[in-house]
Amino acid sequence: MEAENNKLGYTDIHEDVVRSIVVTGPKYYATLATAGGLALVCFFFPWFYQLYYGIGAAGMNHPGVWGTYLASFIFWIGLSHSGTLLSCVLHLTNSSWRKAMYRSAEAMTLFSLVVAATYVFVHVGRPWFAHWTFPYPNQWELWPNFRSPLLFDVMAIATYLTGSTIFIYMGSIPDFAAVRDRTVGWRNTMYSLLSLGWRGTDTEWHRLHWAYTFLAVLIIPLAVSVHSIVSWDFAMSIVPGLHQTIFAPYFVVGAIYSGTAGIVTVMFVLRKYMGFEQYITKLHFDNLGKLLLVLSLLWTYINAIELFTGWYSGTSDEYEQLSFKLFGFYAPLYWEMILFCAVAPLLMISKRFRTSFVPMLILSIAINIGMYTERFLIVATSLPRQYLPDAWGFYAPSLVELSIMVGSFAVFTTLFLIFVKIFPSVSMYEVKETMETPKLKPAIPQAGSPA
Amino acid sequence: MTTCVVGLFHDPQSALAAAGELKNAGFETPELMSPVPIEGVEEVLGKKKSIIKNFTFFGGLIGGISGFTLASVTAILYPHPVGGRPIITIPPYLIITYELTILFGILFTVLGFFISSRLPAIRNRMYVPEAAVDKFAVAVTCENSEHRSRADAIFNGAGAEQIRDMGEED
Amino acid sequence: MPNIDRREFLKLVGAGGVGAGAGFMLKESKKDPTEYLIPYVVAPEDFSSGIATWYNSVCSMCSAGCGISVRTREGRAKKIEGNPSHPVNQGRLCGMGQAGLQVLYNPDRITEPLLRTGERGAMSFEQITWEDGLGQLAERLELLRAARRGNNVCLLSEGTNGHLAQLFESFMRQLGSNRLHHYDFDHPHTLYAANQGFFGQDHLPYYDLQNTRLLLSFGADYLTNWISPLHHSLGFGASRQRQEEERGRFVQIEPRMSISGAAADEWVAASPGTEGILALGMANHMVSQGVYQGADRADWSAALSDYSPSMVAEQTGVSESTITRLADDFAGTQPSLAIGGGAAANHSNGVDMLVAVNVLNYLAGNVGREGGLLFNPQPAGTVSRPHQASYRSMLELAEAAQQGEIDVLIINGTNPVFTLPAAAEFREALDAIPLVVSLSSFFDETTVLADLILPSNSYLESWGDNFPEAGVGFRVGAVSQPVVSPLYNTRATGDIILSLAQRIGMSSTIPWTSMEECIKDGWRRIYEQGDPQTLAQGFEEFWISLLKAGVWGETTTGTTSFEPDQNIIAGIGVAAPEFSGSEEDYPFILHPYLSPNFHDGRGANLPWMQERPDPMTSVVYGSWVELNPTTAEELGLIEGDLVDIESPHGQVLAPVFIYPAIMPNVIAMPIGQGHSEYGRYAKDRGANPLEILSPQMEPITGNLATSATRVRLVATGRHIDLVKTSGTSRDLGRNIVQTTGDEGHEVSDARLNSIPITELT
Amino acid sequence: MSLFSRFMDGWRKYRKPGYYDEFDYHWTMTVDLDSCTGCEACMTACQAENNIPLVGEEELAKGREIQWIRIERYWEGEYPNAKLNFMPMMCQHCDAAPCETVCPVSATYHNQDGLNTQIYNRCIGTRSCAVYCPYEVRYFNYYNHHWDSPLDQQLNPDVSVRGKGVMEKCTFCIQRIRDAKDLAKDDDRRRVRDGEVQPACVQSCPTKALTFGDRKDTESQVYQSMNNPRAYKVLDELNTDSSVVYLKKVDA
Repeated sequence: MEAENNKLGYTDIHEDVVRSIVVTGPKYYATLATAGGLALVCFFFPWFYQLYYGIGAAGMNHPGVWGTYLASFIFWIGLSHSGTLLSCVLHLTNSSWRKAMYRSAEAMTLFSLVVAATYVFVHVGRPWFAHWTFPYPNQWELWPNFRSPLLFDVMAIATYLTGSTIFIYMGSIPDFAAVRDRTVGWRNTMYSLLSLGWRGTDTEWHRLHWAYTFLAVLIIPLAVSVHSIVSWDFAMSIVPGLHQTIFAPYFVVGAIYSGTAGIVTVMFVLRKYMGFEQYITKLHFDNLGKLLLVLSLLWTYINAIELFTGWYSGTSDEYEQLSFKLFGFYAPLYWEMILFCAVAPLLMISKRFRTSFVPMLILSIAINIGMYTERFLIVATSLPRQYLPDAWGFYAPSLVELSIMVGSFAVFTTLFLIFVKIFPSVSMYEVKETMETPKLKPAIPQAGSPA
Repeated sequence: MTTCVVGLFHDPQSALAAAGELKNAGFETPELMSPVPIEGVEEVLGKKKSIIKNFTFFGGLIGGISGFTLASVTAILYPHPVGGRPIITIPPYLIITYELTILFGILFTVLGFFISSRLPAIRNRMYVPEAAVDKFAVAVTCENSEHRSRADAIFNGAGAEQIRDMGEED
Repeated sequence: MPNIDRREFLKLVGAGGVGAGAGFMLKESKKDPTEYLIPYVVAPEDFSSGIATWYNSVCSMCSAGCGISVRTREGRAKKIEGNPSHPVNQGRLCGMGQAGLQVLYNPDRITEPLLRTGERGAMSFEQITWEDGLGQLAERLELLRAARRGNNVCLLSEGTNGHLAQLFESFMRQLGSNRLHHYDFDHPHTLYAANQGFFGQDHLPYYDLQNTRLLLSFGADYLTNWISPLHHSLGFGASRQRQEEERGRFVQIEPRMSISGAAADEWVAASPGTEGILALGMANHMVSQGVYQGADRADWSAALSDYSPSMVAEQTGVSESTITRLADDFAGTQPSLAIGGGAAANHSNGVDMLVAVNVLNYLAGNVGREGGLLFNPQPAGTVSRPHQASYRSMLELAEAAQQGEIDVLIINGTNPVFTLPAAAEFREALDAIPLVVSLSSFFDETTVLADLILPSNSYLESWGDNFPEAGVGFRVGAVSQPVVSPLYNTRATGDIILSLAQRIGMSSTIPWTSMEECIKDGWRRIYEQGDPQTLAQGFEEFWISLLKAGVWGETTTGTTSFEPDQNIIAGIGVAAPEFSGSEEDYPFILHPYLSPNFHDGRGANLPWMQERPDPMTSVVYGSWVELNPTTAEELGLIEGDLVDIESPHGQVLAPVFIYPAIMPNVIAMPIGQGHSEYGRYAKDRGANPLEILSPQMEPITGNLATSATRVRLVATGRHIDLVKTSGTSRDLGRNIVQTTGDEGHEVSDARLNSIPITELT
Repeated sequence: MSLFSRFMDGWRKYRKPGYYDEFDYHWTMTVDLDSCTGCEACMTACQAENNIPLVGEEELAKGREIQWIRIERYWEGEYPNAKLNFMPMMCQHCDAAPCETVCPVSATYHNQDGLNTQIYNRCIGTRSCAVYCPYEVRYFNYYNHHWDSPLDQQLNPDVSVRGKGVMEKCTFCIQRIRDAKDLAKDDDRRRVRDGEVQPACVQSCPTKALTFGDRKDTESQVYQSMNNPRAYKVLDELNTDSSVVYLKKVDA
């Protein structure tokens, strides 16, 4: 990477980044409009419809009271992992290759969290009362039930959202400052406010470094806890197929897995369309590839454990649920998941694969499709197959659900598009750090210097 | 009359050198402004200590205490027997404690950062735009013209590309 | 200012945290324990409820005549429950009885008198006043009566007894008509005939399920629709929960497992129509084994000689060992009881079959003893049993109509167009009648063909009384009183007849101006026959207490002695059942059964009944045809496949349901769905098997042999998803419904008093 | 110091499992599977008493039935030895209810009568209680249900009508229990007599297969019948400590 970057000077980066913010072509607006429109049509309109008619608009029914909404919720939470988590880990182990990509990775975290949080409102039957889950003094003298795994969720996600927002913001204060001087009008005002009057003095740099480090230290355990807690929504029930101690690590690994895959996708897009070829390089894909490979192996292992738990239990409850998952109506989805998340990633053993962009893009998307399927199967194959066979049912998502699922991606894209125009989507100062500092030059005697 | 002089350098090393000389020459500790953190500032201008870690620690502490208090005390004041569990159930409440520990930790860290690095800046302060892009600036205050000329000399000696007079300092 | 002193900071934090905690605890510990007991959330059900008014009345959803007490609030009926003091149902009530509320509040009720304006069946009616409607009808009747053609008036009513029936009688007599028919699809003509023929009783005996120790039911679904289901259910429960001695045993003999079959301890599948032969086979065994020691033993063995178990076994498809075992049990377990009915009684040999059942009871000595079969006394009052129209008499009616012998047909409540097979051509008969008047309050298949509709009240809005035909071993009568004032501009059937009578000028013989008077008058007569202490209290008190209790009874039991004479014994014998359609073309025997939810179809307009899963199949909203798994496999059919059920007399379309407990050569269909009219909940839903029945009759009674039709199945290749509430109706070795070998001998593993919650955490 | 001891007392008290020293009443139902004929009179009674909505054919096809009490059917064996066992299934009012702990807003809790009560106007519809309930007796309102007029005139004024997005389930006819208590109070009785209060299903059962009463009253009918050697609890292995006891079917 040095090899590629040392042609460039500080100014070039500066120019590139500022350009990426200020200069917006029609292509951008076109994309933004499509994404925004799609979000409106596929996400918000169906949601409003559902708000009006009730959850019945979705496909949930008596035994299968949870559906794709929850699956998507977990998916987006999962996607949000690794963004910030990864960047924290890499920051602490100060591996310099992180620096070009972490900003957008964190942005991904942030926005997938936002989408996930929205899904909570989409999921519940009476979202207009969802604020009751927050602990605040009220006239009913009622407090939330702090024993409920769902409340853990609320707490964890609120914390995680705050944490990652602050983290990404802190990281980009110097860049705001840098961009501030190059912009005019409303942008200038905005950046002046965002940069809090940052000057880049040695003291500021020093404080920023420490604060940033502490945040990183705090956020890593947080991120791990968040997905463990999400998994407990399931694991704390006694539903066959959900009641498993392996779930917490299973979900965390799965989350980081899908998150990393997500980063690869985003990297590719940024590289291709935001013109950051020089900063996001083969090296990143190579390293991310290695990471993905390890995660996929982990994931496969835990998945196998899950199967064995059901199989060895020997109880009809677990066994029926398992056989429905493996050979029932949704079996194709299950095997598709295995193919995408356990088999296909093995390709990344070869460096040639890891360092070739398009295949990595395809694989990363495939992995996330697989991971979504996993979440869907967890809900759709366990709830309708519980203890009393007479009460068994079948769950299939409705059109509204599907379109909201599609729409959520549009929402995410929209948010991300707005982001790249506001945040410097590559961390300038850290990329500058990675380059060798300018060479010494003979001093030029000043004319008209006071005698 | 005290003025503030800024020397702009092309590279961190010379800027650092200039800063060191100024310090040795008896000027009050000069301020560096740079697009990137400069290695070895502390060797030249002396160690920096920050109190952020205290904020983080005590923030976490407060968070933990208030987390458990929130859960247990609200449960006690408005008892809601569920599932045959006790009113104060330790394991679940520990999770709340855990989350709030981290939340408060984060918030206090940010607070600490702002306080210790004097941000956000309220007053308008001396600033060199180039320093945000690719120049390394050294700022020093001079009581009088004598000081001033010495500062210029040091800057030129260190190879400043430009010496800028920021005028009266408040 | 920015540099906070660390000590300062630490103090702050400490104080903050600990202080908060301690403070709460302190406040907490000062509280009074009672403050904890109820959380500050109160479940909404907890608001204190108002005072309800209860009225005792009589259920008329089926002919059993259970006592009901209706809970009303602010003049609206809210819930129907059983009348605890009524001996028939003793405070219990079946689902259909409780759904009576939806007859009252049904959105599809006819709210005004209507006069037909367009074509018949075109549903074009104009609203008229009662004056107008009654006037027109009275005028017609007047003319006919004057012209001595009163016999051209026919009154076709649902099964009623009590004083309404009496009123009908005298009204028709005054008109000079003998065409008064009570028509109920499920009226047990054969049972009456059999008891008449064997016991010489024109009333049904009382079947003492409660005290019997072995019940042998030949096709009678006594728990859902045979005579008095509620009373039988009570008996069943009592016998099952008997503490002191051994619990009662129940054996069900029928080709398709009914609810009673599921509840029974043993289900024996005898091929359709041969139940009587099976009974005689058992009788033969009992006689030959010398169980029966009567003087006329020789006659018996002579009469039963053709029914040796081995022969019977090959006719019925029930193994010889089973036959002898059942016979021995039946003779050995005393008291035991054999009953017959349902599909078994609706064959061409229905009466003989039921006689055979009576023979069993007689031989085992169950006649006239507790736990067996007891004879009822004459029903109370002067109420004679009204003439019940069999299929044959309905045919005659239709014939007469075709001959133009009927000018006015008044239909009350019953729905022959739906319940008669298409082969009876009753619809066509109606076309031949100049004036068809319907007193129904719903647009059922018959009413839509009426020219004049005079909507009657629901039974919850009208006066009436009922003397349960099945009886409970002693005389019982019950008065039904209006529990709410009529919702709409409708009138009670009795009042309509009364006002007609007045207009025609029968006030001399029919003096009453309202049904209430009529009933009260009738009960005065019953009161006057009453025993001294009843008389002592005076009629008004008697009447008031009657209305309060809702039921009246006196413990005079019927005769107990019975001896059959020679020629009856000699005449005993059951012919093989006759089926219409050849076995080659029509391989399956159609077994239509009364749906527990809709009875004979009258319940199909009640949403509660439509939404209540069928007890055996859990299917809701719609009908189905039940196939044995092997049959379905042979035909390559799976659940939900639509098939045409073709008989020689038509075809209906229904989805397949795989039913584990039905004979391979039998297919069963529930009666009750398949309405072409009858309100939004019933219209165009499911199929009606009655349409395709062959007009086969039982020779003696002229009862329609509903189970004697052969059909074939033609797969249409189409498939629908049956709407049912059950997922998988097999417990996959999960031991959910646990069974125990014999009561009392197995100590349960369930922790009875359950762990005290203090042990959980 | 006294503060500390107070604190410790409070602590001990609130660390005690179950919180209640003991219930005022401990309402219990027993179901005699040997007497149950599956006639479903209980279902209609429940519908009438508790304003359970009519969901319509389409919704039923989607599996959105609402039946506070339902009859489960389990076939045994094949023709000709097929048997069908019925099992009434309603909320088991578990003393260690999984559904209670999971509700984030405490919309369901255990009241002092040992009842598992659902507070409709607190429910936000996460539906997690329905997931956690192993008996699957919690039903969700997917729509605002309506009654074709004038069917709505039948609605029981003592029971609230549930709107969309709310979970509902069997309450053991808590309104009847409340009435019985009020009556007892009016008669200056300390307690409700045995048999004085009966849920709609128990009241209507034609074979008297259901009995209901206070488990704490050792004279009560329900106490006798739950001490029947045939007694067992469905899914007892899940240790939900339910308040509905089933009596085994006799296979004679």
